[in-house]
Amino acid sequence: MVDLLALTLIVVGLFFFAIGTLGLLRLPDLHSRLHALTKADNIGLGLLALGVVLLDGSWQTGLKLLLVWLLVLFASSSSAHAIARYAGRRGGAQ
Amino acid sequence: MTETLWILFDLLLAAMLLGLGAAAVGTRDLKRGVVLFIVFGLFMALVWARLRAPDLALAEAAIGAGIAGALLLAALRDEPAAEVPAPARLAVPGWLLTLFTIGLAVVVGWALIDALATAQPQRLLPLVSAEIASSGVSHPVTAVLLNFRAYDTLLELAVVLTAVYGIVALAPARPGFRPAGPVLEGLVGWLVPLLIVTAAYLLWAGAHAPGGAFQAGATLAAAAVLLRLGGHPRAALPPGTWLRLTLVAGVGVFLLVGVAQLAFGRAFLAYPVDLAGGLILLIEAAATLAIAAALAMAYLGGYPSDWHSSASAKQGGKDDAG
Amino acid sequence: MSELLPWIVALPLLASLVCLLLPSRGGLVGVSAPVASLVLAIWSVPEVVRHGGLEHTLGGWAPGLGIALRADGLSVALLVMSAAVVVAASVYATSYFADEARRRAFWPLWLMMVTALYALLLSGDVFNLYVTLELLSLAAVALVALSASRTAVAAATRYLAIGLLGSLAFLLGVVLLYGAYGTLDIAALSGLVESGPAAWAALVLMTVGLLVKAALFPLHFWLPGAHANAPAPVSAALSALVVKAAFYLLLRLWFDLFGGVVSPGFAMVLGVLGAAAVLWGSWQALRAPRLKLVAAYSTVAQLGYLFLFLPLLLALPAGMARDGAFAALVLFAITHGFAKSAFFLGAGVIQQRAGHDRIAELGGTARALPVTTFVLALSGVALVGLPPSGTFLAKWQLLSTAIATGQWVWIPVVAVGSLLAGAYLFRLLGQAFGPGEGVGPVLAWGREELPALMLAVIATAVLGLGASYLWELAAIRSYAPGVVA
Amino acid sequence: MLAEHLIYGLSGVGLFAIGLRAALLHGSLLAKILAINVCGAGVFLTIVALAYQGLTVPADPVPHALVLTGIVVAVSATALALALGRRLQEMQDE
Repeated sequence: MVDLLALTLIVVGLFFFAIGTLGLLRLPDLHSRLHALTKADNIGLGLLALGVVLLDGSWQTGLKLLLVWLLVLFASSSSAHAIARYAGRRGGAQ
Repeated sequence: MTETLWILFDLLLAAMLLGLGAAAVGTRDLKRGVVLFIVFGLFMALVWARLRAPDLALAEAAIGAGIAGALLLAALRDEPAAEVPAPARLAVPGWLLTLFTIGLAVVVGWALIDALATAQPQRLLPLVSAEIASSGVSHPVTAVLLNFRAYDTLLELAVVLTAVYGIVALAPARPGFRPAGPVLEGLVGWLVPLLIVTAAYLLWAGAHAPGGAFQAGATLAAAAVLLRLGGHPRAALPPGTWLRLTLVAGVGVFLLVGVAQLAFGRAFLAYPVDLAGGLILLIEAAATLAIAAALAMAYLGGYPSDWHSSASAKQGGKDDAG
Repeated sequence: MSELLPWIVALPLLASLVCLLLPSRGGLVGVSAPVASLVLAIWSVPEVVRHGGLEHTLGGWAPGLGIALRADGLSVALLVMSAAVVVAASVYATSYFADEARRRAFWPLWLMMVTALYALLLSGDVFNLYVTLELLSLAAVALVALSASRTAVAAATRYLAIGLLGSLAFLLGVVLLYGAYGTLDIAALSGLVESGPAAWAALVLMTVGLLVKAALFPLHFWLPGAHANAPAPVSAALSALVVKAAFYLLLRLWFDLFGGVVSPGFAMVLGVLGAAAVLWGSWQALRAPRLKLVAAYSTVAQLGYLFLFLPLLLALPAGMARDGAFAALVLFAITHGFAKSAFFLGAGVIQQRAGHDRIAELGGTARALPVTTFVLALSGVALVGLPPSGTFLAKWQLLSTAIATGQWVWIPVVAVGSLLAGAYLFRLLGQAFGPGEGVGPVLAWGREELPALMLAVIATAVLGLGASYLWELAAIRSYAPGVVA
Repeated sequence: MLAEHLIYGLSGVGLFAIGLRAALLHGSLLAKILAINVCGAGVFLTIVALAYQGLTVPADPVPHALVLTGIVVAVSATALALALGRRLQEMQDE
């Protein structure tokens, strides 16, 4: 039962990754691409991590993965901001 | 069933790796090539993890993809440099070269299969397991690196130092970046201490778990790269003489420990069993700082402003990041 | 007395660190460490003779799990030659660099290159050899770039790229060896290696990797640029020692590690390439417009002679005759080391006095710099192979072996090569003794001209007359299966 | 012989060939540096594949140590090559 839930979470997480990647490839301009990529990937990673924690079952792993997720959130939002700012300085997104 | 799944997974991973490698070197657009190369490095780290080589996974992510990636991106930034045509150019047609490399791959692959078929698959593993108790550490890779084959590692640290010698002999450091905005500044403020703690952990963990001086040094160097990106042109490298001392510390401490054994009538680098653990930690600590400083210097791309006037620099060092 | 071996490597490495920390003491440290290493290297010769080879197990771990430093006749002979050339070039270098920053950058790199060289000659482990090869090429590349001219930096870049590819080919060979035999120790491998795809592929990969570094025709294309544009003491070491180190390693592989695998056919291929190198290198040297370029192309040719020995050695059965030919090969390599370094140091003196080294404008050099002109002539004698130089004896042995084994084809190659060498030498001397303004009124003595003179005298007189000792020394082969001291 | 030995060992040889071809073919220095790095990664992959002993058994640590050394050597060489390239570029501008 737990395994089924975990697998579902992982699959849904992967689906979000796929959506994010699709957005990166198909969306027209930089800002919407960034938007799609960071949002979808952060949710995807969170679901994936949750699924793995359920499979593993130990709270230590859970804590580590939570920290990893927070770090990635933090880094990806900052780098998205940096990219957007750079694009803004260069005169609009292409 | 699981067997087949694993093989499918392995085939997929290997195909991704080959595809990324070919794409990274096949593209005419260097920017794309560098980015693909960094992704290639991350896949390499996955492969190391798959092959039960966690030390390499850590090292590849930190050094192969991380620091090497940062160096390549910095080189792209002084853009025209990327377009320098190298003077050596082979005067053979491309198809002949392709044919030659395919032939080479087939022959070497055949030789590899032959080697695998005849070899005893454990190779040096039993020897390492038999002697690890007297190496001073319990993690086998660290035992090989810092005890059984310590001489390799000594010369490897010398290679790192030589690269720094060469870099500082060529040119002054690149100019720094303009100060970053508050968001990046905040990220730097959080990440740099985190990286320093992580490096210390990796260094300490190396004795009994994956980790060690190279991973720790690269992590510290990543902190330096981040600081430079955040607008600190020196990347927290210590001033003057302290910088020189940090750079030579890796080889220096290693060499002095090795030579001291000769003075006590033992072989070069033959640490006594009861001191081995402590000596290895000492050597690794010095190596961590030296590697971090060397990689940070490589990222600067040349000598810092006070390099040639270092004899007078005696003020205390703020060498928090290397 | 096996502790001698780690000290020989450790001293220059330590000195390199000291030179970085105390840049103003560079010259003092940079000369005394090589002198100390030379003393230790000479000291190790009787030890090797007495014990039939030396072995130092690093870390006290048996080779296999650990790494061994080893010295036999071949390695100590090259070690003593290298150490002597390094001392002379170091003394010369103390007065070479006018620019303070470059002088300070030179010493740490120079001592690092010396460390790598000695480590390579003493290493008994194939992976460790890869590390020493990389250390050697990185240090050598950075030293070439010290010249700071655009040509030099471009040559250094090309040298680095091609050197890295060579090292990787070598490393892939190492991987195959480890895969098939489960050890990296040369002595152990030489007892295990058997003919088969893995051994053949490893042999070819490692050989080709080293041929790039030893600059055998047609893989020599990087050499003239790098050797002719480096600072003079660096050129001397590159031409006399660094390419020789790769050749040493090749001998080690062919006659110890792969002793049972190498085939006369493969050796014949290398012999033919060597013959092409002799002819092409000598011809290019004859046409080269600059003194240092002559020296660099002459190196391409002289390396070719070394490769001519390979098919001859494989045609001889193991025993006295083979040992004799092997000793002649070692004598050739050593004589070239002394002669070529002397030539480059002499060329450096002329270049610094005259501000250029264009051959057409060398008129009057003989009057302005009689000692240096004498050095060029003496080392030229050794390069051509006139008596009483070591090269003369070695070529004599080469020819008589060629006759004894029926490989007549090498004889015209040696003859034409020697004639061309004579021609390029007399072209230089003819210009130098010719009339002209003279390149300068100063009689440069001491630190600049004496080291080169010493090297040239050793090449022409000492080696030729004292060669019999070398015959005894070269026969000591501690790497051969079952003979580990 | 395990399937992993073949899959990853031969992939390593393939990467070596891909890198070698590109290194001999490309004119630009940076492209050459990338190619040499891919070439080296292939060699490293081959020897680590040999060290693998199975999913649940520890691997032979010696190749891991060798490759760790190799990675550090590779990054040092890359750093020096990039510095040379930059100097070359500056000299071209002068």
